[in-house]
Amino acid sequence: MTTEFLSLRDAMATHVRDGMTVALEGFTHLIPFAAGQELIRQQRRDLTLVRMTPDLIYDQMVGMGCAKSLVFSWGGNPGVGSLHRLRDAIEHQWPNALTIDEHSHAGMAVRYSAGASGLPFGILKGYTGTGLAVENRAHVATIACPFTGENLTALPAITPDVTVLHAQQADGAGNVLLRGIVGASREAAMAARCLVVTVEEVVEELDAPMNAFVIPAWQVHAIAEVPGGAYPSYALGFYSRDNAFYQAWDEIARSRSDFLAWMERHVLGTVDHTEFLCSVGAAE
Amino acid sequence: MTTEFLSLRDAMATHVRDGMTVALEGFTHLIPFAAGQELIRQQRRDLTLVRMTPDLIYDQMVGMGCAKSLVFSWGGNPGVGSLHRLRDAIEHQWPNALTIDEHSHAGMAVRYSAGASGLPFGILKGYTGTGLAVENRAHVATIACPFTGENLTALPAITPDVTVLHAQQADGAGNVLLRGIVGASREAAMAARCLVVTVEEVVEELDAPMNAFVIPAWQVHAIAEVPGGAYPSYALGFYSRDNAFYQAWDEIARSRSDFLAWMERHVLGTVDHTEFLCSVGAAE
Amino acid sequence: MTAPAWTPDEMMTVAAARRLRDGAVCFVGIGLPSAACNLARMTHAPELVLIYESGTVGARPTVLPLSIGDGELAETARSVIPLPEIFTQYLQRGRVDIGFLGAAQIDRFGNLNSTVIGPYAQPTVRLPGAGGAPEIAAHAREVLVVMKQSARTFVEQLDFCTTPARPSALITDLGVFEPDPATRELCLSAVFDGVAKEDVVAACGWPLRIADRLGTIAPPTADELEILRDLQARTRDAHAARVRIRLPF
Amino acid sequence: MTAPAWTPDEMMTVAAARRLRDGAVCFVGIGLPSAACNLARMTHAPELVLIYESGTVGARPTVLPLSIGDGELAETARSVIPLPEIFTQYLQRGRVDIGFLGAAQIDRFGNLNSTVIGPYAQPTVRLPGAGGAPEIAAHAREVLVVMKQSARTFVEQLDFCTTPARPSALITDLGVFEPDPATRELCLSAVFDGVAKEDVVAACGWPLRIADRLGTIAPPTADELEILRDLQARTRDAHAARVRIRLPF
Repeated sequence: MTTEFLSLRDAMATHVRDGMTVALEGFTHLIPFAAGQELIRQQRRDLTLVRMTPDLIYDQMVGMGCAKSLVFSWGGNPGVGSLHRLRDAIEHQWPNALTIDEHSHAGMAVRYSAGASGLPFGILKGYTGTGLAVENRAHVATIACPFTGENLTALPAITPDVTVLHAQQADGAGNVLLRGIVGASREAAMAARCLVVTVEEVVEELDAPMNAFVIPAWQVHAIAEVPGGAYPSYALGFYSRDNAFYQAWDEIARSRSDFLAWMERHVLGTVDHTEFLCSVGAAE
Repeated sequence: MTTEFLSLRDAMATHVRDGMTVALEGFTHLIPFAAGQELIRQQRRDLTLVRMTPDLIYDQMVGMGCAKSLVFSWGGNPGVGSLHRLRDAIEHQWPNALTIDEHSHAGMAVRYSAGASGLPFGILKGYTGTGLAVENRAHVATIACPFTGENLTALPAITPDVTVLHAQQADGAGNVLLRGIVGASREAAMAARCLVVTVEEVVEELDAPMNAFVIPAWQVHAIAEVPGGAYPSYALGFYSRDNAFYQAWDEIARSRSDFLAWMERHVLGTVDHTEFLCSVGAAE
Repeated sequence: MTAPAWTPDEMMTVAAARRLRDGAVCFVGIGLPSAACNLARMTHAPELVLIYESGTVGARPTVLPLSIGDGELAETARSVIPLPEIFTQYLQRGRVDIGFLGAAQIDRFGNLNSTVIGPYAQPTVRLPGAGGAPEIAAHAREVLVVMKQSARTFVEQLDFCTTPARPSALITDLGVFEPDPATRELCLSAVFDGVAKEDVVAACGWPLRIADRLGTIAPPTADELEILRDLQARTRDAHAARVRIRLPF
Repeated sequence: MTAPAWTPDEMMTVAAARRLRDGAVCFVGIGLPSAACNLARMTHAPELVLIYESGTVGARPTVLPLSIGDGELAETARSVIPLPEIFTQYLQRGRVDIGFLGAAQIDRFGNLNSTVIGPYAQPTVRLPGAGGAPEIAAHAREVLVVMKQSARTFVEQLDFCTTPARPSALITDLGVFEPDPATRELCLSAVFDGVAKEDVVAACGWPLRIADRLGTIAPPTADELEILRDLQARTRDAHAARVRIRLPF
């Protein structure tokens, strides 16, 4: 497989289709916002969205009607409060009903790791006595250790149709470097049938120490160079998390009308991520 | 827990006792030879030795009668041929009978990972149709996926009483840096009840990039500074693998008498690793 | 009587920080737990090891992170590892001494709800959910809970049990609860300086039992207050600044 | 007839190398597989991706490693990752195109023994064992086997089945075997230039079937031979040198 270098628009249009299971991963750091907003522009529908922390990007995608289902483990605005659009979808089915497949962080990590390992399920100690085990019987089972008899929890693997990551660098061959907090990004990448990566920059040679987190080119279906592509989350070494924006989002997303107006103006009303960044005053 | 900085002799005498399950890990790279040879000098007995690749160090320990049992997945002299002492123990019970618990590399990796994760077992696709599954029933079981019904193989966790690693650096607080090929060293370290590390050097500040393999001090029971401690394997950035010595070992270990004479002269006849290195002509 | 020179939130943070012994390995949630852990690290427990679930081990932030994975955490950490290893090799393996949790509801045994108010399928309020909490409670050697007290959130019956927990202490904005050794029910063991036990009882939704020897928690020292307020001020400043990205084209 | 200007080992290595298409992801064993893969990389397949089980992904060694984890592999690799990930995230996940194996015994279907000669509990010869072979055979999309041929090692019945395998080709020092599409039995499909099929039959412990249209493998080209011999010479020199460690005290 040869990695294709595409525009963000083409990368999303080529690889993400209505009805797919899609994971835009990145734990707080390197969240692929530009890719998610491009999916909103392309009006994708009926997606099963997978992320440990839906964060603002899935709040936007859910609020704009891209998702029919959500697989997640913590759905808040970190350090701020609720994700109002996610709440509205679950509490009032607006703009549409949303099925949820809910886990703990440890559970999501196990599910991604199982998918990345080519196993149908993974195991952990946990879930005993939790409401999750009661409410999510389709995705939580008990399994006994064949050696000790101890009961453990089994969870089914996640294997997204497409995983989208944002990373600091790619080289011309398509090798990708992630640096800093990686969350479960590597597992989400290896679990996926198709991997698309947006990067801050394409360089001659990766600035990668020997044991760095490098995804080899032959695992990467497409790369799009999108500077600022993780904003308002961050890309270590490039820009910081816009914590002020995360705080401001609470007001923006609180009402349906304010949310729609903001999305119209800054996402649907811009042609690409550079215009988006200028439009929200995040570019200089 | 505070990391103790000890001489190699004291580190081994304090933490490794007869009858224990001990893993001296390091896959080709960073094999803790000095520690193993110190255990020979201290005449440890009845150890259950765990290593993916027994390599020359367990050939020496088995040949000197330290082990009652061996857990492993590939017992040759890489690129050269047999481990003659290991063969002699299995084929002729010399110097004593040796129980074996044998796996594939993938199986050992799963067993260490399970131990490192606090799980009683781990799973993989494999072993089906292999003689290992037939001959090692105590440590190989079949388990069905509760979601798909697919049969997988379950293997029990390994949790050594003591894992010994060799690493490039420790800092004064006891944090340890491994660089280069790490094999299953980190999993063996996290699986162990007690972790002892020999290092090439103790430094003020680790030369560690952000996502380096660092074992935090509070996981490390004891550190001994032993320059050349991985010889005749290697420590990337310090010295290369002595492939000529690995080739020479084939002749040294072929007969019991030559082996014993060599061990008498170079290991039992030296007080520490520095003397050993001088004695085999590996120091300058 | 003059108003105290500190807020209940500050007292709660200080009381929580004091329970952290130096050298302990702490699994830190965002918000008040993070403030308490860093206050402890900056006062009596300089060698406190902070693990954030994002993958930062041994973080020493100078400002409090807003999210669990701010760059500040990565840049000051001893190492930054994949999140799955945090949950398997550190937490589940039993390498964490203290887990620090909050929640939207708590019951008299310390079980926690951070998932929904109302029925799960049709919630009146959808809360963020579990995050790391269930496994932190299951695997840390000791669990501390910090929660502002109210009869609405300290309940007879949880709407949903996100996290079965048996905390060694519950620190509220009024005092400290500890489990009865026999029944494991949380009982009021100490009140903050200036708080009447009747106020604590009134702000608890279950019939609160009170320890025979009710203690009083000393007010924040000048040092504690100054360090906490400096930390909070630095944090506010850091998070107020908008980010500007220099685009290459 | 003059003696050929190459050895059977060289011919075997060249024939194996030719089967590796550029860009394929190869899980490489030590010894002849490693020589063949690197020869391919240095000739017709510059973008061949070599994965060694030690954790080196995309290694481009200039000399052949003696062990599976020589420093040369780490220093020339695209990345160096923990060994468990090699076996889970790469091999078991199905990311490997070609697995390359050798063994001490092979049967007519390609099953391999690298564990014992004689009974497992009381072997006459204890061999190194499985290493990565069983899972390479199970998970790589295609398996190649290279083994010197002899009636003693190409057997009716394995002493021990280390690795159930169905190779797409078996390359020996005499020719190439490929599976019958219906029965999966390995049949002689081609001989090396100058080898008589009777010699191949004589050096096989099972009644060898021969393909209807028996091919002939072209001898090594001057290029192939020169590059292989240079590689082997560099390798011999590199491994002959003893290591001296400069002690700090």
